[in-house]
Amino acid sequence: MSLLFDISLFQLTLLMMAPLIIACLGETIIERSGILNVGIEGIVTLGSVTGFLLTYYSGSAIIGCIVAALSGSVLTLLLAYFSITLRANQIVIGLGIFVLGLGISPTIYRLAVGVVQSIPQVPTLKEISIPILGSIPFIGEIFFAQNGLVYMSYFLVAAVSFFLFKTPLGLRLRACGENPRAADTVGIDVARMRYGACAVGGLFLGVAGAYLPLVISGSFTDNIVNGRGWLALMLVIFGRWVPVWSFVGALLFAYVDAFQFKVNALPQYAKIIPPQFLLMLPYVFAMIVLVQVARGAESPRALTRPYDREARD
Amino acid sequence: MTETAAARVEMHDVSKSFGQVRALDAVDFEAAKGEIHALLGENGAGKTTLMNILSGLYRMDAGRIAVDGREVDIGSPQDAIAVGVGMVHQHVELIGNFTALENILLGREGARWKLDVEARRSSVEELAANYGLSIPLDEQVKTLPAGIQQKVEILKALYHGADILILDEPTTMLTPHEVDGLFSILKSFAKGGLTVVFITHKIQEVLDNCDRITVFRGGRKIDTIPREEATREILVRMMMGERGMPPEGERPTGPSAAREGHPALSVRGVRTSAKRGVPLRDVAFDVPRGLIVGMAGISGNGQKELAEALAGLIEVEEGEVHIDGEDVSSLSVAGRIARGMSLLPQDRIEEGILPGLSLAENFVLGLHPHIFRRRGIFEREAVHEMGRNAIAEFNILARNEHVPAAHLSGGNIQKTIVARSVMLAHTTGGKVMIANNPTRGLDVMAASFVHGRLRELRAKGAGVLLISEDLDELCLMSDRIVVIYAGEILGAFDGPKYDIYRIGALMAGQKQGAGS
Amino acid sequence: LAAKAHKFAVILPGPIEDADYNFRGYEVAQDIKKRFKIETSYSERISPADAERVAREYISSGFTIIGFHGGQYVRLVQKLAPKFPEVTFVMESSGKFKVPKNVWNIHRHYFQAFYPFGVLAGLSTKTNKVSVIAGIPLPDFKASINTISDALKATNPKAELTYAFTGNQNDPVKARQTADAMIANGVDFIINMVNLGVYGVAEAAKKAKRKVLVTTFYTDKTDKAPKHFAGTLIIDFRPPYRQVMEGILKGSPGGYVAMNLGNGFELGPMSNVSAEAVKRTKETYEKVRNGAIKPRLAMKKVMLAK
Amino acid sequence: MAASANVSEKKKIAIEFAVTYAAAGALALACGAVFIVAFGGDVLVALGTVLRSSLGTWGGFAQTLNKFCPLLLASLAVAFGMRGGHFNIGVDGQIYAGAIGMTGTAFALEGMNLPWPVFVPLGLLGGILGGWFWGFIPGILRVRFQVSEIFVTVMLNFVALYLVDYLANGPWNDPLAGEAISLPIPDASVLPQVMPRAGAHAGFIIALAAAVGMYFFMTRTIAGYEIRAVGDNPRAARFGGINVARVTLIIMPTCGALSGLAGALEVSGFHQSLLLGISGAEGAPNYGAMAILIAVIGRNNPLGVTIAAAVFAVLVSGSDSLQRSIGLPGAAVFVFQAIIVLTVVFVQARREIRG
Ligand SMILES: Nc1ncnc2c1ncn2[C@@H]1O[C@H](COP(=O)(O)OP(=O)(O)OP(=O)(O)O)[C@@H](O)[C@H]1O
Ligand SMILES: Nc1ncnc2c1ncn2[C@@H]1O[C@H](COP(=O)(O)OP(=O)(O)OP(=O)(O)O)[C@@H](O)[C@H]1O
Ligand SMILES: [Mg+2]
Ligand SMILES: [Mg+2]
Repeated sequence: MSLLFDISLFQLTLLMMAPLIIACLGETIIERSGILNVGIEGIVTLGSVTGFLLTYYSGSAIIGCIVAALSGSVLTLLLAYFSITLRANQIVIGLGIFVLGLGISPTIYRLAVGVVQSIPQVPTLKEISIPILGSIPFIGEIFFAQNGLVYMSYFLVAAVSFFLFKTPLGLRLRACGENPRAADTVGIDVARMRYGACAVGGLFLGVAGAYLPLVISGSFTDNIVNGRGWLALMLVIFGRWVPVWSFVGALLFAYVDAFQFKVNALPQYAKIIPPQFLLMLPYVFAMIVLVQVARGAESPRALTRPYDREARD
Repeated sequence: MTETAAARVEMHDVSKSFGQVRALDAVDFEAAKGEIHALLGENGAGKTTLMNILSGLYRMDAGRIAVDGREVDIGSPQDAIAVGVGMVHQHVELIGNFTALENILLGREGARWKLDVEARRSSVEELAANYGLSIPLDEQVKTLPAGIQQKVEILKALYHGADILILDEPTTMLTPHEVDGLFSILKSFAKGGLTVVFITHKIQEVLDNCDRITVFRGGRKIDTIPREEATREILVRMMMGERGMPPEGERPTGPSAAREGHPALSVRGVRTSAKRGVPLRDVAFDVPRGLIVGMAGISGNGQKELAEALAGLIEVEEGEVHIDGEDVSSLSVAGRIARGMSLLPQDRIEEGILPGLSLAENFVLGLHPHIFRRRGIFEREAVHEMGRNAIAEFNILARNEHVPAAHLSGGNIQKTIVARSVMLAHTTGGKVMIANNPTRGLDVMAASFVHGRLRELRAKGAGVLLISEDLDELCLMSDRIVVIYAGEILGAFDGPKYDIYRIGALMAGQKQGAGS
Repeated sequence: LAAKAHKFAVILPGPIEDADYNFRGYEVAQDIKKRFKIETSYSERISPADAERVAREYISSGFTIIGFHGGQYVRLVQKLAPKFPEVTFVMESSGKFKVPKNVWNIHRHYFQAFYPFGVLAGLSTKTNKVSVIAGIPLPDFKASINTISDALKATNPKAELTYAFTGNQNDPVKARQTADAMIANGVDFIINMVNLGVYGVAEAAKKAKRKVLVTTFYTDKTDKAPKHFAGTLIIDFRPPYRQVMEGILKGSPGGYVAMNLGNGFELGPMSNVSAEAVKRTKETYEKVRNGAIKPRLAMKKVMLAK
Repeated sequence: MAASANVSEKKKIAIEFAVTYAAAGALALACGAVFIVAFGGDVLVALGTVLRSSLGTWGGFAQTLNKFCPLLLASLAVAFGMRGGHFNIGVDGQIYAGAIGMTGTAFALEGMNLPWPVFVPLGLLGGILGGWFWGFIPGILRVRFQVSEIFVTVMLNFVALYLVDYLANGPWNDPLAGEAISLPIPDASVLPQVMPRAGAHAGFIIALAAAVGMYFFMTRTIAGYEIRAVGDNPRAARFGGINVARVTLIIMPTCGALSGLAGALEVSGFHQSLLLGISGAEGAPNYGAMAILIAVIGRNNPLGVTIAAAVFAVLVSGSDSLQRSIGLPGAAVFVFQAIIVLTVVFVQARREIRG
């Protein structure tokens, strides 16, 4: 039992869940407006380099996060310009942005830092124990003794859910993703909504990127995102475009991942199971869960379809 | 209504082209306060385009628009809403997975930060009650039948405070009873000082309800006349020009014309699951060879499910379907097609066409296992030739057989799927044709052409099941009419003469009027 | 110096700003340029799928010595060398074997070099739980884990060795997750075989409630976690490459260089451990270097000392 | 009459196409030039080396052909899927599965002394089957459980990667390399070279044959028609009597088989062993991503895809020479590639909006 339930396992789960869910929420906002952003991996990478460098130079993680958010937003707006104004194929553009982000991030780092024998480093964010809540045994240690960005991710799940389902603006945003012409005919400016969604969603992607150096490693390295952007994209599907379900998905995935690493580090299992099969576990598990729970999940109907008022579709 | 009445909306010299197609050519249009104004014209005449310009969806290439005498620049639906224009579109523009209430509130939610659907419910309900539009407000729109969806659209326009209300063919999905209801609503609007612009292909509706009529042909305005000066003949001549009236088809003869032998289609105690939509309950009837059997019913009473169950698209839980005496219940769609069944789907866009494939390739869908000489080979030349012939024969307005089907107008898409199912019937021996609302949205000429083709199939000995919500059409075409209500056959009537009121009563579910 | 004007190029799998493995390869190019006064070049981020093309490009632009920084190119070198007899190829491998005439084989003895860390760990662990973190289960890492376990058992029989593979040499996030899991299992000394993943390991050590020590390799990273780094295995590719260059200049188109303790592998500074531990580790290093201790070579499988 | 109208229309479309891409190419070059100047490089030197290193020497040309082979097959796999309404993001995983299939077959048959004309096709078949299976999984999950193939294919990419990691480091490892690389496959399972000195293997011929085959399959067979119909509007296809589930179970596995062939050819023709990094380096855009770009730019049409793949092969194999010619950092090369893709899309989209 202690293999499956122990405090450090759950703490690690939350630690790893946070960047996934933050990116996933950003992508959810963008996709709910009808834009598919497959450039997420590149955008998150850009966020992690700008977030790291600005934290390093300014000494303030808050400034780092803000700049990371802005840079994520800017790159997502480039995607928005191509997908909304130029009505280009969103998948091509997304992949173009992916390649751009993948290339530009290490280039920025190289220009800023150069080729050195010792790389720059920042102190990682401190855990903040929340008064009272943090002292609840077990639960408190798991949920309320984390770094600030983890708390922010809880808050963002609630905030994005509320925004999407309980505000007029959220209703309009979803309308744009389902049937932009219907939204247009009641006077909603579809392009503006979509640009807005990209701008805001991009902020999330940037912060998710900054999380990795600022919380996990204290430094930027080339391969720091390593597919986690794609995972966030998958979690959007997994959660059927509903933040709470994505949150559950992110928790599950991070839990299985943490569990897998734990087993990986135990000698009695290392002999029996090759590590690669343990490493596969979270992905296989996600597929099995999806088969069980998310059958026939429907994407926003207008996803990937550019809106042209005068065109017939 | 006289020319001197205050013009609420004026459009002058409006032109609009789509690529090569000149949809509107220096058109004038004018509607007064307090009138119901009908727009009439063939498919593709430009009616929808003009109204889309007025409602801000399309930008005109040239022209002027004035509302209440003041010139306005309508660049977006928002601008149109600002001057009071609201439009119910030809193809419903609703959000399928929102509830009806959310759809109605969208864009005018009445709050800035916190969405409170409940707070607005009463005002929507009140509005609905005022105009006799009963709608299940909490259902997801995509689960509602088309007729109800259209009502949601109307209520939405009303809720958004339109005082120039444009309705683009709103009655295609409504039952006669509902049409009457709609017009009484519209009349009360007009009395209250609103302007109603109304597009339709049904001349009788125009004559019964409108104050003035504007007729379009080929992107030009022909004339505007007051109702008193209009007759059916005059209007048709204005629409058709020198081409004259559509031919009057032969009338049905009644069941006596049925041919010998097994019925073409025999439906025996069919039941379907509620998971598949409206459940069918012990549906049983025959379509004899050489007859057209009409199926009357208000949309959403199981017609769609029945057609799909017969075609093998949804599972039959109990009961049997026989084609020409053979039990086909366990066969696939393709298997039934091979045995002579041909289905004309009800939703031309979702179920009918392959939008990105060429017109020619659209004609062979369903026929493709049967028409090629070499096994497995798709003979393109043969397909193209078939396409060219079909375009000519069925009078389809398209540049050539290579254009993607999506580029066709709605009416021409309808002709395309009619053409396909007729060709299919000819290819496979044509035992049964299931035609689900085959003339929806077609102009008089095109509709009469489709009717002709159905009669031709009958003459060749096929059994035709004609599903329609248009009772006039059914009476005109059917040798026998069966009535479906809530997934059940409530009665059958033999033609050629029908008692519309008894049929209407059954359609509304009142069993006491059951027929022969 | 040279009769013939040589040009040297090295092909690197990753980015040179990593301050780690690829940086070490980049250094080789800089060093040869300075020391032998010949033109040098490097290409970074060259995947195995692109290496052949890049090598051919160098050859056609007149480069006479092509180095391949990584064992993944071994077969490529053997395939290319016979086709270009006028060019010298330098490869880094894990064995001594027959190669074409114009190939220099730098045989890296990782398994020897890691042996002293077993001693350091055995003398420094308080919980008697020591772990190795590696990314991909490369044969060299398996062999090194084996020698570490021998050294550990010999030094501190009570200490237990565990190990884990994170799946990626350069992913600090996975490394952090693994290290966190190990620390939760009671480990307080981690021997690190991930490259850039090390930053994740160091952060895990910093966050641990107990004192956790970590080692690094390739470059000295002590300043990144001064309270947590116990020692560094400096791996410098310049000495073996210098040997190769000298050999070439002496006229041998091919040859063999053993890269081992004292030649490329070096024990870096140690910190946060007892003076006794430092002393014993240094002694062990000397013994391995001069052959008094011969660590066993077992690359196929991890077989920990009983 | 109509037929001749069609011919002239096709000509018009071809001209339009050519003009668009010429304009796009020009703009892309201009943007690329600005970028190069920003890094202090000489534009002419840079472009000269890009072309010379990809096309200007026999060795470069051969390597461009070698790159063209997997790019074309992978793009065909994506295009085939998109034609059938399936979005295959799993090309990388399928390439790996194909590489595993090839390598495994080669090792399994090693002792049998097969001559190469037998051995190579058997090996490639093994690869095709490996890829086929990797495509079958998302296909069957979509048919049986309506699970998004996008999701499943991405997950399977990770799984395949770890599988290669396992095999290349474990049972098949080449101990001399000390890396994640297998022992070499037997000589008789190595694909013949067409330009032995320059180093081009025969894979590109097979890839071109696959493109031609796909063209005929899609346009001249009933199965191809059914796939296009399902891809265009599955509901209407069902109404037309097409068995959509069966067609779906053809589509994804075929995508997999094409990618698998790419992986098999990479092993048999190029690497002669199984290794990590077959589908691109860590932190670099891999074949999967490039294949999607190529498929969409080539409009999922085998001819268009072939042209686009050729252009990409030149671009990819030429552009990393910018490191050497003007000292661009390795990562900046991706920026250069991205700029070119984005400018092409920009010009294309601008023309379509106006047109
Ligand atoms: N979005 C569009 N894109 C291209 N062409 C269009 C578009 N909308 C309309 N047209 C063109 O405008 C012409 C008029 O179409 P419109 O929809 O106004 O006809 P309509 O009078 O409403 O016909 P119907 O009675 O069938 O509804 C069409 O023949 C078509 O050529
Ligand atoms: N996206 C498009 N691209 C090019 N041409 C189009 C497009 N959409 C419509 N058209 C043209 O518009 C014409 C018909 O438009 P529209 O759909 O309004 O016709 P319609 O007859 O009004 O249909 P309906 O009977 O449904 O009212 C066709 O002739 C077609 O060529
Ligand atoms: Mg219309
Ligand atoms: Mg129309």
